[in-house]
Amino acid sequence: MRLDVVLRVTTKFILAPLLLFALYVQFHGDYGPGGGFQAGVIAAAAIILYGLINGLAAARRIVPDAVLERLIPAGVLIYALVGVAGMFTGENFLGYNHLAHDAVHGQEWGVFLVEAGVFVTVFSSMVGIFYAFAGRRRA
Amino acid sequence: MIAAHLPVLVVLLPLFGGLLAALSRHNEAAFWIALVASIATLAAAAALAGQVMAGGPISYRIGGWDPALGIEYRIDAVSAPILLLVAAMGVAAIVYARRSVTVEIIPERVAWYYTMMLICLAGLLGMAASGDAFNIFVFLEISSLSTYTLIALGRDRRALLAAYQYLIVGTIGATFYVIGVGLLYLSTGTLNFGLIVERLPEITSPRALIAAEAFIVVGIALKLALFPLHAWLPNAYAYAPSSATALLASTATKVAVYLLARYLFAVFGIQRSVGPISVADALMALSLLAMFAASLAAIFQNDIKRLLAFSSVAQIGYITLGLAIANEAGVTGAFLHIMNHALMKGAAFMAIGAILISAGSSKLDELAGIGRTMPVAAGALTVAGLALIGVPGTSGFVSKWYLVLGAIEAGRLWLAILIVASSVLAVLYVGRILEVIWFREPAKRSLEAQAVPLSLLAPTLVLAALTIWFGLDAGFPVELASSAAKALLGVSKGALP
Amino acid sequence: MTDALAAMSPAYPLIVGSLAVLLFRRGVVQDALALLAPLAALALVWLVPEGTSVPLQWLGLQLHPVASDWLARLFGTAFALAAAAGVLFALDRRSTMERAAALLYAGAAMGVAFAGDLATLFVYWELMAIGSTLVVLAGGASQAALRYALMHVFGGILFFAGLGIVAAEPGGLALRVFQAGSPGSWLLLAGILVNAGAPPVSAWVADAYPRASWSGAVFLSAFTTKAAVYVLIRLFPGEAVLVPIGLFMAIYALVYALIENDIRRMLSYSIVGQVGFMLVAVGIGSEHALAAAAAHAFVHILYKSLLMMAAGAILRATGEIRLSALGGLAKLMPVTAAAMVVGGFSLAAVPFTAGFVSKSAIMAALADDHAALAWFLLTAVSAGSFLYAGLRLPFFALVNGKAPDTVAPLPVSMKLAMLVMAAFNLAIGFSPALLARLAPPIGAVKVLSADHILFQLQLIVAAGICFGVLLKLLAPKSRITIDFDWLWRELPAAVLGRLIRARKQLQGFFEPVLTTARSGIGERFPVWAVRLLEAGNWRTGDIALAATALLGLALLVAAV
Amino acid sequence: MATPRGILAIEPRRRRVLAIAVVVLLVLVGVDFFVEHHGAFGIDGTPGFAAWYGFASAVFFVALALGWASLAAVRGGRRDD
Repeated sequence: MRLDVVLRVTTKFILAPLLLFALYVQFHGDYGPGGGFQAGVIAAAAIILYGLINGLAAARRIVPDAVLERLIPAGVLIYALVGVAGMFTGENFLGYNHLAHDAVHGQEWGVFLVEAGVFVTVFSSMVGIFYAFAGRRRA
Repeated sequence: MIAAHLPVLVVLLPLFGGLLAALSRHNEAAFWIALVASIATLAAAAALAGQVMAGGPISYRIGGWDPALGIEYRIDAVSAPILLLVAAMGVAAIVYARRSVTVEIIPERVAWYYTMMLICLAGLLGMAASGDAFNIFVFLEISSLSTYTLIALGRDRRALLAAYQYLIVGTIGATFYVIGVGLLYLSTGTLNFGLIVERLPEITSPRALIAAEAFIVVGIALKLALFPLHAWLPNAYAYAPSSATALLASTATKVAVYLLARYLFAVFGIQRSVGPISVADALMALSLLAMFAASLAAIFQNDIKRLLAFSSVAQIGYITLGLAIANEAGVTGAFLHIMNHALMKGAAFMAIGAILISAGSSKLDELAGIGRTMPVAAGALTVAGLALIGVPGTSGFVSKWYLVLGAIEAGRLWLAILIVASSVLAVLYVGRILEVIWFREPAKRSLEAQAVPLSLLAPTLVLAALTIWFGLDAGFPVELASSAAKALLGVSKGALP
Repeated sequence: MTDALAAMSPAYPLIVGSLAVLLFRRGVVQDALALLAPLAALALVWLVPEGTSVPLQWLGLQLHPVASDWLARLFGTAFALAAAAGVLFALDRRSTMERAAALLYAGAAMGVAFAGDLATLFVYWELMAIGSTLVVLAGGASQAALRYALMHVFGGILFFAGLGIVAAEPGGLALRVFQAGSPGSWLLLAGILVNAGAPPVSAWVADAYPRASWSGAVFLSAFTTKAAVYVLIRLFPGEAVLVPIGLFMAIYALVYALIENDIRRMLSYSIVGQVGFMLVAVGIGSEHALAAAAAHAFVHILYKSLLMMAAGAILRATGEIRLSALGGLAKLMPVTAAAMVVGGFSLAAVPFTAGFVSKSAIMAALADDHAALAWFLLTAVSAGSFLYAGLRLPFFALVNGKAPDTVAPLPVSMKLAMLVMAAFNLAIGFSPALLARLAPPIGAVKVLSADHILFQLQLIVAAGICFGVLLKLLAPKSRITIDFDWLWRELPAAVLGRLIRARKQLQGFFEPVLTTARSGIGERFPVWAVRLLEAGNWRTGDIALAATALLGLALLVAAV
Repeated sequence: MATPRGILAIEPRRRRVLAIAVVVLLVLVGVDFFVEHHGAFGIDGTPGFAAWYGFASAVFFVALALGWASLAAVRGGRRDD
């Protein structure tokens, strides 16, 4: 499909807004529908689309397997570390009240960081699944 | 600061260990991370057990949220021994894994293997630590998913099939469980164990509750391989990598049994009649079936790993029988057997794993006379086998002693006789192994078997030694088990201690 | 200090020694440990104060791991000496497994001697079975080891069943005197008698012991049967049924020993016979008789170890143990020959050997009790014993026949062990007071009196004349004589063969019926039977179906 | 002089040893008459009892053993040796 001009050009136009939209969904998750999970899927969709058009190898150049396999646990690690951070501020695990100057801001920060972790893991998992399926040779 | 957070640390430590091991992507590093994490987990579990024995139940609120809204972790006399057991077996399995994975796992996947072991540990520990029905489901899934991966990493091609079957069956079990939890939430409006128990008396129509019980019990029964829902287990254990088998056989089903005990004793009430029969009677019937049918099946196995797997199904029957007897001695026996069986079956699977690695087979007819060339591994297998029979001087005797005591105290002499009778079947299947490995002229494979490294045998020997030790000096496990039994049978019936 | 000692069973050094042996490589350290363990045990036998140790709580049972009195000390001394001499004798044998097993075996026997309650006794009893099986196994005869193990498992089950029943009696687990009357005590007695080599299972001794290695048989000859005698003295003194059993064993063993060709097999039969003497004395049950039985057990351990050592030395040096293939060894192996003669004479109760002292004690006890039948029979057996142990064995092995050109030289340790044991036999023979100190109640018998010595000399010389006349008839022949082990070695095969033949005949008859049945309903059931047995090969759908069915059943039942 | 056959075919050296043994036994029996006996059953206290009883029982047991050996002999080896 690499030779299909229409697809290639359109894709170039779509990719950037797609990633931007992912960030919007990510950051707007506090106020409207959205959050790390949805944002991760959208961002992954961008990479997957790129891979579909330009081939798996091209996608792998952007997000190599080694990075991917580190990103999956890294996201969970962010989530868990934020929880542990609560413990260091004198709260229980996953307690965010003391992360900022007051409880409301603390919760906001906590959830924001946690969502970032979710984003990373969901994104990398989705791309990973795509790689796994696309990488399969016919037996 | 650490002491206060122990209930959650015991789950977080293996979780972080798993994440770091995955991040490292380096086999050697992953092992050391896994080792450190599992030892730290064991320390945390031991500290928790100490705190609980000294000061009673510990409650921990995740994020500081009230149990009505958030998740509560609750460690009490029932869960503390389970945490200790799982953490200890985790250390043993990981030490054992160091050498066994070099033979059994493709090198690129070794780091993943450690990750999955740790995640599985985290899931199992979470199931025991959490006091929230839905949170338990999450951990159930975490442990199950990692278990499927662990089994599928086995080199035998049949491992994939076994993992796939377990995946489907496990998912059915988890689905049943979560449906049951949903119904429970519907009737009580909460997911917290303590609150559920508090609100149970207010419920006027128990229909939904009975359905919840059916779903939850059958769901858990699938996970703990209660006869006749055990069929996924033999292949899963037989084809998984040795260290995974040792870990799963000694922890996964045990945690499920713990969960069953929790629900039956604290939430639903085990003596309650459902229609014409009581829950306890139904459980007892299935347990007896498991003890006899699975032992019988074990007698006809040729692969020692499968033989031991069938024996596990039978031994789980003993444990659930102890729960079904439902008096203090019986439940003590059940909890004792949870711990003792974990030790002996861990030792047995590790020993046969060592033999499999060295001689290249776990088939009974190919291992004739292996005792001559691998006396240490065969010795550990013998000790574990004797404990499976329940020979005096091994831990298996102590737990069966309490089970028989419980049966007699319940006024059911026939049950005591059946327990002893089923041991005779164990004599047969263990006797087959012993006869072949010690008394036959060495077969070709046996003669070619090479010495196995000490790090492979060390955990095996430790577990075998503990099996003997707890058979001679049963004070410590009996104390743990009897306080668990007292807590379950509880001061206030039907309420969590 | 004394408290700490009171809780130290003399079994511990031996068991610890057994484990320690496993930890060290073959070498000086291991040798030293193996020799030290029985000596430490011997010291403990005498250091542990008399009386019962503080009870230990286990599973709600009151256990007394250590209880010491003169009887325990007597057996403990014998066991420790046998273990020490055995290790010394076997110093040269390259088998760590046998050494560790032998020490474990000796430790278990020691534990039996010092057990203060039935449960402790049983644990050591089973440990003894394990240790001895491993010793047999170390000889390489795995089939014989398996038969031996099964026999002891059988005895252990009988013992355990009896233990379970008597534990419910008022006496609980306390060591006490039983009357063979209730099922519990019968089972207990049967379990002990299996280990004592009583009929109808007496053949296990001669089946297993001769198949051990040249050193293993020395250990085996010392412990199991004597521990059984000890337990009988403790639990069943004066049990009348023991007298006929003991007499039977004495005669049975004599008959087989007279015609046996394999030296160690002959000695194994002789063990059964001598245990028969002890059983008769236990059955008589007077204080004097019990002490005589104990003393005889002690002495028996001394001379039977010595004989087994001599036999082992011959086997090691010539690679041959059949009398018919041996001869003329006296000149080539003087120490071994001397050991064999001293041991054989001691067995045959020639005056001025240890055997004379203890056998006189037994006969005196029988006479005191006016047990005429037992006395006359055992006197006759004594004369017969001299035939095989004092004459036939040394004559055909050491004197008669063509000597081999060369024999492998024996290490000093083996000779030393034989000399030490021979010295013990002679020392007690010349000074019966030594034995009376161990078993005080036999002190009253004046052993070395003129009429006693004269009596025994006449008996021996008369038997010797008989041997001289009938020499040709007693010449060793290679043959196999049917024994009790036919019951478990041939009978099952014969019965099975018969059954298989019968089944084939029946098959011809029933075949048409069966085919019809199989094509009909028979098809379905086996499928399910196989499925239950081969659960691992269920289809996933079947498991799901089973789960759903169970769920449905639960819901249905609940809804009713 | 006809050579004796069968079991009585005694070579000279054995004959000499036997003769010595018989003499020793006779001496012992003789001495037995001058020793105080403590027989418990009557007959066992009589002088020379041990001599004839010992000989008789030795012969008896040899006969018993050989008889049993010819009766219970097993042909061939054992099934599982």
